[in-house]
Amino acid sequence: MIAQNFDYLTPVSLAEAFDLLNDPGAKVMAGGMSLIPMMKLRLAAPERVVDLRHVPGLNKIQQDGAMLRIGAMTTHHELESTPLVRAACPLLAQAAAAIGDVQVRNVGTIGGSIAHADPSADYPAALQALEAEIRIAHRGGERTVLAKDFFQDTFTTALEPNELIVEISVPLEAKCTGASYQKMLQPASGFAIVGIAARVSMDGGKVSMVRVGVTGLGGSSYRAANVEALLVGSEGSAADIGKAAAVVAEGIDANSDIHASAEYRAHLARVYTARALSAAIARAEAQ
Amino acid sequence: MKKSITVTINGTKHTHDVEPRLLLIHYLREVVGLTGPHIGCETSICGACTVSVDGKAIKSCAMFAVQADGREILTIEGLSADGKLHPVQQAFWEEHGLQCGYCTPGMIMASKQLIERNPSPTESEIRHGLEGNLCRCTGYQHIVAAVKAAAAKMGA
Amino acid sequence: MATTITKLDTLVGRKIKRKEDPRLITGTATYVDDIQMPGMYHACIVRSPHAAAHIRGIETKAALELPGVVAVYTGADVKDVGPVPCGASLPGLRVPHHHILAQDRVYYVGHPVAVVVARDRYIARDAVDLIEVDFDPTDAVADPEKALAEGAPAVHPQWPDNIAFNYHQENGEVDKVFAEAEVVVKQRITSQRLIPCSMETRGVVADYRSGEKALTIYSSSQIPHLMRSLVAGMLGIPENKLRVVAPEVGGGFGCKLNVYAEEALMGFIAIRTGKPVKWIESRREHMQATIHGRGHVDYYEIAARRDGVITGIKLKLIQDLGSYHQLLTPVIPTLSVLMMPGLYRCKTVRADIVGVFTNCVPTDAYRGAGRPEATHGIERMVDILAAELKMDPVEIRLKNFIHSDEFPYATGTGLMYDSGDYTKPLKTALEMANYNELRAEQTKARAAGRYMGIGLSTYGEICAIGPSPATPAGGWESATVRVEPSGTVTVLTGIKPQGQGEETTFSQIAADELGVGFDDVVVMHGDTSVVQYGIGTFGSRATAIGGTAMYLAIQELKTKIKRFGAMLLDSDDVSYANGRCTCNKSGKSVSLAEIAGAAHRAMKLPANTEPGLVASNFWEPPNFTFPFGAHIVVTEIDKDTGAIEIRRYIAVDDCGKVINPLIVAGQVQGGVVQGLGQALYEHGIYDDSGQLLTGEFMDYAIPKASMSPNIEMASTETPTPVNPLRVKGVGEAATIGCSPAVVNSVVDALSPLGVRHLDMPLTSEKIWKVLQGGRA
Amino acid sequence: MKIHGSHALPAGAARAYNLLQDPEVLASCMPGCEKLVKVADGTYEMKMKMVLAAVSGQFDGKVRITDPDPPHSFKLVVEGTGRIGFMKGEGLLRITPGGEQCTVQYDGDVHVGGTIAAVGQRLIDSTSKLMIKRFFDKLCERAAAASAP
Repeated sequence: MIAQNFDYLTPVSLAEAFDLLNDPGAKVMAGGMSLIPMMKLRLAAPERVVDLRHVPGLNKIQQDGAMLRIGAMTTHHELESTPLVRAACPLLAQAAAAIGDVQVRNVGTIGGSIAHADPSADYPAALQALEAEIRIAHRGGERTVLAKDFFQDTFTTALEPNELIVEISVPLEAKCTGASYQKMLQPASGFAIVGIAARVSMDGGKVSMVRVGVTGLGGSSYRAANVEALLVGSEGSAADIGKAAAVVAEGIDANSDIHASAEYRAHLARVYTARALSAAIARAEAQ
Repeated sequence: MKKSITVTINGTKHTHDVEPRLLLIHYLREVVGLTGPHIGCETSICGACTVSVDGKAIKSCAMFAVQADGREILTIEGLSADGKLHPVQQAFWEEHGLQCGYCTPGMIMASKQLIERNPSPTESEIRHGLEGNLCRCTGYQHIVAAVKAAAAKMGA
Repeated sequence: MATTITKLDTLVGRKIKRKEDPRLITGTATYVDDIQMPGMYHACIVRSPHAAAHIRGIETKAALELPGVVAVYTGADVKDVGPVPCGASLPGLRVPHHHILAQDRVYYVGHPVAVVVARDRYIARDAVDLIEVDFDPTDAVADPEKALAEGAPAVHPQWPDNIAFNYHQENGEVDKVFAEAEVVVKQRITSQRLIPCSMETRGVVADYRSGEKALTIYSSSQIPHLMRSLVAGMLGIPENKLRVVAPEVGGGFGCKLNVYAEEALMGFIAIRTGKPVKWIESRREHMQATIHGRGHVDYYEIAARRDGVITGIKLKLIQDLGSYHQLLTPVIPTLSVLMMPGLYRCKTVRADIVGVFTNCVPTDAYRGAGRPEATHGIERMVDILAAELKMDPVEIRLKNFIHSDEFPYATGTGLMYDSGDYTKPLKTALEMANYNELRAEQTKARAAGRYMGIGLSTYGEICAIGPSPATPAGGWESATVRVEPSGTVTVLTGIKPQGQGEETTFSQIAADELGVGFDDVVVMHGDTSVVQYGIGTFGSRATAIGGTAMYLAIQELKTKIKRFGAMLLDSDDVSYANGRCTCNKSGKSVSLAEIAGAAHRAMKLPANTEPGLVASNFWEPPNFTFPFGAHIVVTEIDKDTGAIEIRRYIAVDDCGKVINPLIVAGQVQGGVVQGLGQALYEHGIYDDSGQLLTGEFMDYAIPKASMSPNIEMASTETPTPVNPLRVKGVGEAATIGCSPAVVNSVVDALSPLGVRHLDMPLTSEKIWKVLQGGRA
Repeated sequence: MKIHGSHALPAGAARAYNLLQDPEVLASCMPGCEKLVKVADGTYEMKMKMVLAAVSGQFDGKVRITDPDPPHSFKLVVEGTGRIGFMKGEGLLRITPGGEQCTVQYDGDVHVGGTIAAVGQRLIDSTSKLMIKRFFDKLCERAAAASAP
């Protein structure tokens, strides 16, 4: 319940934040929704906490051509409720709405969540399916990493200790595209046992584009390219979906814990992939 | 080591020097003396500690007091003005939406946020909207009824 | 001329808003952690991370050197404090000496090893990390059946068989009945370990006044008076120098019907340091170190005739006790045995309990305490028998119910059921459910390949615990009722509510009886220096026994009121109603306030009458009460995932006379959802090495609003003859009725697959495995 | 918790076996290992610091190698105790030769206790796998580097 002592630092610019992050004992805090409980359980004991709350410009949501640019400090609640996000990238809004509970969504941020890279978090599935670009800044420069390269393993991302996520960019959904995030949640914590994000474009009765992102199944989120390859070009019938969804867990070393065995998780991944694809196709066709 | 913070709580400004690790819930309960919000867990699941910060319901056991510097906080104690109960409080009373009362301050604060964002919630929306608040006594049915009744009253 | 105020309505039986609520909804109630005292210290407990280990040494120096740390105490410091009490006395019971801090060994994860006392709770927590305990882990056993196996690690080395007690009870010619039975069904049924999870964890504040040698303990407790007696004994201080206060209690469900190490430990610290000290249990400590519930492995056998009449019941009950006996640990399974025939006429019964030590936290009373396990067992077995005989579960129950004209009914387990009409709630529930239509719908659903289930339980329970000879600590309850000089009424009750609302129900009864306003009554409880000795709140006893004590005290008081009234009215023929004493001849009357004033001013007294208006009653109930009811649950299973949907939940309860329907509804709804937690989600899981894997709300799932059904409710009222209020009790009823109804429903849904039984919790994965053709 | 799996190593069986017995190699491959000191034949004392996202913890532990059957198999026992809990892993490692390469198969049990067991249930499996993967990735690097001319 009680964290170890630490210094609390509130940089007011990115430059200042980078200065503070040079210290190996420093830990960045965005919303703190993952960090603070771990500090209270003393699983985490940073000497310095660098709170990004006062760094300006990190919580904007703006449309930029065909992309939606989302500041890293944007809260889950802002993402689930902002009309622009709901209209232009409903998948992200759905994934945001699936996280934790209202109080957590009011404080937790997308940048903090993805930097933490919990293997059961909701965003990664959506960001994989959206082929999101993650803009990462460091002193004197920045780089952009694709979601598939960003999420590397359990709690492991492409982020270096002295880097900060500043922005996540996702495409505006094109016409005739539908998306769905479907999740079996663990009843105690609300984390995903598996979560599947699907985006499908329909063109002339055929699946012209499909993206599937998976969370909760393995050590890291991933894009199920094998599912996509089987479905694209098909009519997106129930049989097509079933055939494609059947391969979602192939080659994945599924997690196992007291809440779900590896076998059950892999099965749920197939079921929820089919469900997410069906819902996404129905939405695409409704347009 | 200590930081000076200034927080407006239930309309009154408070300034204190606090350790950065002091949780907002402990600050409210032990420094300011507002024991309405409770502590029921350490993993921000139960929601007994829910208060409003800058108009948003948050779990005050998952925020350090230093993070509240410069912000406005509303606790259960600040909800009723001039001895008049807030409609959500009134509805919890009338619908028997509480038994032991331990989760109640947090439940009421979360319900208030729910109604503010969705003035006429369905039963399912209420049940999902309160997933950040555990109650072990009521089975939630009377809580759902209370939120519905309060929403009707606040919308009237 | 005085205005005559006539009280038109009675309050009993009406939905009255609770008088507890204004303080609770405004955040102004005082729970233990809300208590602040000048100079108060905070304690933090060092607990064992091992299920079994020797303690080779404890290094406390670094902790003591931390600024702000006042003291560190270990087992050696407290070895003279008396053991944590076990209130049970079964023949041959093995009782390990339960020190308040571990001595040379630890026996479960969470076992207290040392305590840090510091200026504030943050420093105390820091100091815990500075204490080095040198543990030498040994083999542990966490499963009661494994503990009984040859060569299992001994939890207590002096008892290598891990058996704490054996208990046998038998009635009728069991062997003969089973030998001659037309049909016998057998099943192993478990009731898994549950963690009570009151939203307020436990907490203790102790305050010692050395000048008076007087100790006050504030504890979140259901039994302040029993705690006073027991903790005074542990600490070796006179009972009248210990005051126990249970302030607002944030839920108990049985886990606060106990005396724990921490109460004595805080008392010890307060005496040693001369300062007030506070300890508040963290949620993780609650999971690890507060009692768990259930923990049964039951082997049932039922003998029956082909027409469905049950002729014999056999039960072998393996009770996972954990490593120690808490207050009632060994008693709980004996309650299961008492209740094993359920609502059925069968008197030929045999039960064998083996109480088993494991390297886990002790089990003890948790909502229902022994009766949910028994009801789950018999209600499952009746369904299994019905399936074997291809009978409808309703039909087989109706065939075996004790008839309404057979009460009082002596059971084969030694109980005397007070009153009942078991078909009434069942028929009500069937009508509400539209049972025949549901079965027709189910037939269609099955044809379409869907898994829809209809399950019911008809349950009974032992409430109003209980007559003193049948309880470990006295089963009576007390009340003092005072009419203050101004005419307001104060009730001091020996019970200790934790959310059940007795300030309201008792006020309803008192206001009706004395003809005063609801708001004119104040009900006080939970402070041993204010309230006469009492027993406490548990076993659905508060209103039936505590309410009766109050009712009887009021009757005595009314006699005295009338004596003063007669004197004031100068009449020998008066009656008392609606808060006034009236001369039956002249029609003149005086108010209660006038009488109270006169009784206290005492200018003149009636013959042989003392001043004042106070009466006390200690009521010894002649019997338990036996509420009953019927629950029907409609489920549907998601074929793809195994997830269970509760489509409908119907609960019809009969708890005797209803004082406040709003409160009864709340008890039923809360009880159902707690039962549902056991049926579907909750399980306190220990791994083979005795690590508790469900150590936080992150992993132990108590139902959330979105996981809880809307409950369709009705009541039938079959009054009890046991007490003058005719109330039976309702606190545990719905929890007891729920889990078998849910499991029966799910088993019914899966019966086309040949499923006969499933153990709780019915997780999605377990159901999915069944659907895959594997066994769960 | 049961663990099992296999990893390919760019080394012949005999060399792989020796690499796996070399305390210096083990120290450099075990994630977070800060110190590994031989205290007896086949027994080493270890200090390690686990850092995983925000989680960090110091562990004092022991590594034991028993039942050696070179170059085929041996048993590896790793124990660690720290503020945030303790762990004990026990496994049989079997080396199957395949020319220039070999395959290391492991089969064992991991027991976790203390805070990490009580609050980290859903993460123990994926974290253990990550740690094992990191170990073998490093070992592969070492094997490749050592075999380079």
